[in-house]
Amino acid sequence: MINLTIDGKKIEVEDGKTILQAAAKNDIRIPTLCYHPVLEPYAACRICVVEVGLRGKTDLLTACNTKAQEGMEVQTRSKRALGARRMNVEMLLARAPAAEPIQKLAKELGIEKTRFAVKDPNEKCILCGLCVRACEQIVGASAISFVERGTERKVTPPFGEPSEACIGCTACAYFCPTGAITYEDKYGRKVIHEELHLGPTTAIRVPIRQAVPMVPFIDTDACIHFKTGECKVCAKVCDREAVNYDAQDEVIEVEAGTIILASGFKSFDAKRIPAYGYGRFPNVISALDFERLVNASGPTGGKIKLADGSEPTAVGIVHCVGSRDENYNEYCSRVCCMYALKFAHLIHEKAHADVYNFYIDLRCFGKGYEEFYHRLLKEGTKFIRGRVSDISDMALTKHEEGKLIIRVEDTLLGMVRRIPVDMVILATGLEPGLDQNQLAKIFNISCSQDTFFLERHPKLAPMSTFSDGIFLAGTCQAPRDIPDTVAQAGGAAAEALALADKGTFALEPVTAEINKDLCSGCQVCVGLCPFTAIVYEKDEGHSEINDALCKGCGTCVAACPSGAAQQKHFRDAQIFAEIEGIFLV
Amino acid sequence: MPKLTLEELAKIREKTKRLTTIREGGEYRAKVCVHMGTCGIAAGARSIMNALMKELEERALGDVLLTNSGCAGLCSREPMATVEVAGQAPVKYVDLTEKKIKEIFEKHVLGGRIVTEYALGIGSEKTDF
Amino acid sequence: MTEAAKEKAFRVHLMVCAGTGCVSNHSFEIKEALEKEIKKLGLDNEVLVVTTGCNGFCERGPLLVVQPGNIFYQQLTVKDVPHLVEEHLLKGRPVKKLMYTPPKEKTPIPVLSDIDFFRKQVLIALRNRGLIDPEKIDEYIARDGYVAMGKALTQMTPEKIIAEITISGLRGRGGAGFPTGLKWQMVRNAVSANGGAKYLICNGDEGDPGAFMDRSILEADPHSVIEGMLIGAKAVGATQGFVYVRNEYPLAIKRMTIALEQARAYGLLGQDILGTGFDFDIKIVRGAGAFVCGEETALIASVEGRLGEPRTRPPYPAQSGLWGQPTGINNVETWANVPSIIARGAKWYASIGTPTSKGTKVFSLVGKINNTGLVEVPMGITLREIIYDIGGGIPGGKAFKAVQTGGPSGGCIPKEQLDLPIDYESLTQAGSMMGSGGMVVMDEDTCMVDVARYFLSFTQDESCGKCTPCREGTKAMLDILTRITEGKGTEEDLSLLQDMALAVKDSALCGLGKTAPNPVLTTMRYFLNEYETHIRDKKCPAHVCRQLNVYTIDEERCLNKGKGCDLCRRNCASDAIQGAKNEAHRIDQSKCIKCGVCFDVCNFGAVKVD
Amino acid sequence: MSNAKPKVAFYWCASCGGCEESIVDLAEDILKVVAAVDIVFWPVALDFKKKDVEAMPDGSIAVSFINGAIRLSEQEEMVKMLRRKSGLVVAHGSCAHMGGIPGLGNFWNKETIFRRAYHTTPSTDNPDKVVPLEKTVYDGKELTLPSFFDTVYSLDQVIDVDYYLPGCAPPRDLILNAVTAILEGKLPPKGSVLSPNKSECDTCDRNKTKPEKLSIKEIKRTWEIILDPEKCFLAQGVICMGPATRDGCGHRCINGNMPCRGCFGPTDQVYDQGAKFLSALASILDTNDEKEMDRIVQSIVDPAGTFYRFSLPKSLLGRKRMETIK
Amino acid sequence: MSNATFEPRLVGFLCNWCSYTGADLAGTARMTYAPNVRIIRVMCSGRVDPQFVLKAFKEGADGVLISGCHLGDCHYKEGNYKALRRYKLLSKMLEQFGIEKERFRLEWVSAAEGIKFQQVCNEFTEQVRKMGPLNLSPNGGQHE
Repeated sequence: MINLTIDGKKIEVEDGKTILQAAAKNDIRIPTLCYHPVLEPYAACRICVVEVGLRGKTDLLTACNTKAQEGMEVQTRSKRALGARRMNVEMLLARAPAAEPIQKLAKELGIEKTRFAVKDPNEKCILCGLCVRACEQIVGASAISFVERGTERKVTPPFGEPSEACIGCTACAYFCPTGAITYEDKYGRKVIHEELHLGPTTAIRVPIRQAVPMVPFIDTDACIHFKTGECKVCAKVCDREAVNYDAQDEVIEVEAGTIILASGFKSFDAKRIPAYGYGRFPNVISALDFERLVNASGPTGGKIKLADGSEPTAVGIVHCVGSRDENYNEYCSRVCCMYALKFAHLIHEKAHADVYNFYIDLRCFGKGYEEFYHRLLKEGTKFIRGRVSDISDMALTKHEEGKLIIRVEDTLLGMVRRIPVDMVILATGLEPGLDQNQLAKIFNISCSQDTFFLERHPKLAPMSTFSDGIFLAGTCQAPRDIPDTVAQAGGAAAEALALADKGTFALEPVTAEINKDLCSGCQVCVGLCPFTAIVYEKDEGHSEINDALCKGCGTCVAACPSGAAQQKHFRDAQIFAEIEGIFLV
Repeated sequence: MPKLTLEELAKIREKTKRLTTIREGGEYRAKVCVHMGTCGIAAGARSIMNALMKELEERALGDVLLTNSGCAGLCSREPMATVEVAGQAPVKYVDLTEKKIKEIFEKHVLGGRIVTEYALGIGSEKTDF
Repeated sequence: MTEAAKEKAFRVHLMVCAGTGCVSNHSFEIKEALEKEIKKLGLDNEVLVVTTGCNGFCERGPLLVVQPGNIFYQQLTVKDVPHLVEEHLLKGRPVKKLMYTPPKEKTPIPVLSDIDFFRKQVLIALRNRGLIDPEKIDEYIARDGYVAMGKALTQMTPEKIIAEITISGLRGRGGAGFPTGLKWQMVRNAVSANGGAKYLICNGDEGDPGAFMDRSILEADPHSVIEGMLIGAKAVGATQGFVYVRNEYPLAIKRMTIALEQARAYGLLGQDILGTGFDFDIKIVRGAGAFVCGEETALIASVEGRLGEPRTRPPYPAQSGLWGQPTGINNVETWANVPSIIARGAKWYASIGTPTSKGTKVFSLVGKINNTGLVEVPMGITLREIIYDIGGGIPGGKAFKAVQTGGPSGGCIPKEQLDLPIDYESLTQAGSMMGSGGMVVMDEDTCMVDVARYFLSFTQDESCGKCTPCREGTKAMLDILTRITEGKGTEEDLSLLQDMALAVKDSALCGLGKTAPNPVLTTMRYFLNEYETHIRDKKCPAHVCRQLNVYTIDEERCLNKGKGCDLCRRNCASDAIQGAKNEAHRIDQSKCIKCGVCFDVCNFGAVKVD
Repeated sequence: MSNAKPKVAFYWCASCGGCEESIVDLAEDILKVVAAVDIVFWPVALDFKKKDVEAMPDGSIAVSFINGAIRLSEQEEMVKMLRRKSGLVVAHGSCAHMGGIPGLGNFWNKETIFRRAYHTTPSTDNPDKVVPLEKTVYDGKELTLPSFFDTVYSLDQVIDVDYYLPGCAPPRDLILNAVTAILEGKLPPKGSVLSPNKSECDTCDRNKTKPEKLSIKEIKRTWEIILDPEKCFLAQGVICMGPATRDGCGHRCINGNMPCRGCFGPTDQVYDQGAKFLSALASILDTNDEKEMDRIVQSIVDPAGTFYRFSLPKSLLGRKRMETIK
Repeated sequence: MSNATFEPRLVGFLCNWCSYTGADLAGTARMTYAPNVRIIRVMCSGRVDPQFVLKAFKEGADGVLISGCHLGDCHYKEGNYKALRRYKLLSKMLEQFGIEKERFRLEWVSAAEGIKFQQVCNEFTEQVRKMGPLNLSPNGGQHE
């Protein structure tokens, strides 16, 4: 421990601590600008200068990086220290008059106005270098640096061009105390709807507001530490030392007798239909985007807003986006008509806007659905029958200006119409999940041609698969809405329970067997078995099949050169008889 | 090139020193000045100079200074040369031939004995600088 | 020159100065002309042309010294060569008209050592100047080169070497004057991180305007630096050295590169040097010419490939320098002194100089002085001796006003202090500093405010911009000084300037910033009246600050002497002069832009400035 | 009591005579046989005529050992006669058993065989293009030759066979066992092959040298490599029919460092020796890459001839499709 | 016999998981296809013993089809690879017996490929129809 005095106060600190740390611990405030606790001290702003007496010599030293030493007498507000500090702040005020921290500090030090020439009244950068150091020390990217000398000094990426080294983490802007660093998204504008997809968020967060358990996690794809090995700011600031970078995804093995697959669907990517302008026009949004927009815990607090923040006066809803279209998916996604009607209702209710629905057929099947459609008709939703050809912002008339124009053939009127709206919602269809084929392989089941899982029988066993004990529920099998999904899931659960209740299920009866009296132990079969069910009994000189492991493919039987192996129910003799039988007729 | 040892370094030093010592204005055993005015050259001072150069080279001497000067004023007795052994008065030799200068070099410059039969006199004229 | 010539003896050596000063005065052309002429006259067996490093007397370049005889020729032209060769080399008649004649004297001085400029110097760091061809290691060896290294490597322990350097009293010649022995001891004691290497750096980032000591040494005697570093390496236990040279010194880089190659070829660098098992090698690092990189932490950052900006010390480079390893960093001149100390002993060295500052110091003597050039003088010599005896006084019979030492960060010393003996302490007391050895002499025509402005504009331009006081402060001070020189200064400016200078000096991060206000502070200390005149009377006593000048025409003189020659009117850029031939001219002050052209062109002294 | 001795006949059809030799090879044991039975017909060794046999009452011969395949009408006639006269008929050797080497003639027909044998072989000098005719008038008399079938048959494809003695030729102990069993009346069910119903690997010394997973990357022919005298041939990449061939031969080939060619025929459970071996061989080829498969398959020369060396007439397809023979 | 009226007899060995299901799909989807293929279900194309193929030809088949899961999709991991290897060697051998390659076919048909099954059946039937009957061994089989 080290003993020193700061402003006359006797203080004891651990060896290796700086004067600034010693002072802070004792509630003595020393102003700083270029200092940040998670970064290496830089000692450039010279605001934290204090007068230090040691062994009969006094000197002006920066508190941020001067280590406390035994017997130091530190004065944070001596005339000399204050004089230099004041002068430096005054000079910084001339350099960056628009920087709030400087204005505040100047006020504190009694500086009303700088006596020095102001070059740019809007300048905010105080050249503290926090951004540069954050980029180097925290991010490890070193994508920005100081260039030029003296008063020409500034922070920029190499050659002032967007840098490939920049990983776009915006840590620089985060560290900037004056807001001097700005960054732009790709289009150079702030777009509310763009944020719907991901939104600017932090790498460490609670997944969603309704998450259970309500604990934060580190998004390793976004976390700087996992990109560069640097940063670790969260660990530095967490007093509970709860941050664990070593936590790994765990593979948990669960033994199960039955499995219900409910792996869900993927929403159709509306960008695949370029004519609808999704991704190009900020006010063309997908159904999921709209769901997030109207969600009370969403970015607008549930208000329906356009990209610029204003409310729409006319909204178009395009049905069958990616469904019932031989270019994309031929099937009907079953749910879009009804959710599109729900959207229309919500828009009426929340935004009082005109709503146009563009449909091919309205499929309001089942209980209560048709009634809901009638209710919307009464609410004034406009229904236009016809497939939308394109959405553009090219106005032909005055009242189309600034609008999105939906071009559609109204098949009831028999004419092409142009409908100007403020917002377009694309009722995107349901598609099989991305890893559907891989899952099928894992579970030894099949996919139908459209890649939804194939049920054992469309009518007799709609939730069973060809693998015993594996059942299907929901949209992984076919597009269906919530009531249907719940019903199917109930069925699947019942089937699974029935099987579980029974406790056993019959093994594959078609296993292969080896007649040991006939087997010479040639071992041709041993290597062929994909389930390692065949073992060569060396001492006995023949091979044997483990009935529990055998799945009954019969490959070994076909290969057995002496006919010692046979498959139950598929014996050679049986098949021979079958072949003969075929030709009897 | 092989790596040097201390001894080899000393050898290089000695050899090069011999070749460059004349730059230093340091100590010389002797100074030989061949008078090379137009008259001297016409009378064959060049060959005297060459002979001296050869002597220096053959004997690998570094501490004998060989210079020239303009006309010594005694054009009829050219070629002429002045030999000044360190610490002694200069001696002027006249009517030189290659053979003579070789003898002078050996006896006077190296041996310190003035070759009186070729010598004109001892001492130098005063100059204005 | 052929290989054979290397082995051959010549009766005459022509030492042609090939320092940067003389090279830019075409000394290489002189050399070629000499060789051509010698060949023409058939003297190529007798006469050897040698190119040497800087002779020091740069004012008079291009220079030629004829050996033996030490005959000094100066300000040669190619046209002079045939005559010179025929007269001096063929006929033995030195050519008087090409010799140096001191100002105010009539007779030329033929022998170099008789010239005052050379006579009063004591050469240690520059011991080989003009005597060897820097591109030939053998010539360095002939001058007892690498003897000291041999001694250090074979007969001395590191402790003994450090003790020797400590006793010699050698202090850093880069300016701060830190005791070299102490620094080496720190490096030796420091434990290298992760068992890494220790490093040595030769700081050749000479940035002071008008200073060229380091350049001269690197050009004239690179091996002395290499040998010094080798001795240092043995002392501190370093295995790798770096010579940091600014890229604006191409000749120094070239000579150093050649020297390193030759030393390596002789096994004087590399592995197992002289068979002692000692390893050391040196690399050249070229700097981009940032003044701040002369600051050791900034230099190290630059060597590491980072932005050349300083950091706070401690830790000192001796503890944590290049790549975090203990690093001994010394100036070129310091290194060049080391071999002599080891060869001739600490006591000999300590016998030169003053009690606190031992040995010699090289200064580049520039400004309003007759003998511009590079001089090496013993510590304790007075300014007067340097300026008047060696420098030959002020040209044009003007009065001496001040001398600025220590480069742009140094201070101005007035004539009252001419008898100040030069050492680290006395210069600091006088408000200036030793610095790396710049010495700018100023005469009565110098405006001290302008001088302060000039030096500040330099430091302001060279400030790296890292710390606030240096970056913003130098600019703000420069603004104020500029204001004063334009006649817009106020009384408040003076106190503001004073406050700022102190604040910057007090709170800047590195030496550059801490010393940047020195010119301001010393000129204010010694020449406050000039400031006041600028502010109160709006006058520049030296008429340097043009904006304060008032140009008038003595009409009588104009008409009588010049018969209204009209030259001024024709040259006036702003049509401010009225008059015609045979008429007296007049200046319309409202139109005058104070460019001074009329003053310059008037052949009759009719234009007056006030 | 010579009358009490059972009567035995030997006959040969399309064969090389090796099976006859196998009888002689019984050496001194043949004396026991001769002592125990009356040999009533043996064209190779004893001078009995066809009419002698014809004269015997039906069923009077206890057992007929018939070797060779059926290629000619005469052979058909003779074996049919012996069938009538004999209580038991034993197919002696591979040719009678499965068609044997002559059975490879089923890849051709009479026409192509005659063309080859009488016209195109290099050693043939037949400028008049003469071929054997079934009927020829010479010197006013009609001469006949037996007719030559397009297809070669195994014995049991022509007459009912009671037992099979496999092998080319059947080994001595198998013959002795068979004779003993007949004499002692300890006969297995009719139709049995008188050798163990397991494949050869069962008793092969090399079986234990098989690697854990038997697989072949490269097919080698015997002359292409130096054969390891200890190691399983398949493990060396050499085609050995052993796994698909029944045991009992005593590994005569294998002991001579040559792989099994399959003369003993398949086990009882197998319908088609060649197909079964083909299946086994293809299964253990060590690649899932189609191109590599093609390459290895390409390197198997004459699979049909290799896999059906002794069993073509008795195989499922029996012969090459007639209409494709040119 | 004119080929137009010749109805080839084809035997198809179909794996239980993919091709048989695919065929079933074709059926439940009411796809019409040539009725010439008589189907024998096996658990896996790896179960198809070359003996079966020969037997089928022997019994009078004009063509034989083996069909299984796509490579890599085998319900039993790699039974179809073994089928492929056997197919390649067997079709080479069948040629020695005078049975053309075109009469012996291996196709991968997944459970979802009812349409493909339909196409394969139709194509194969047409192909064999063009080739005419096999007439395996008139006078070449059992001795009359």
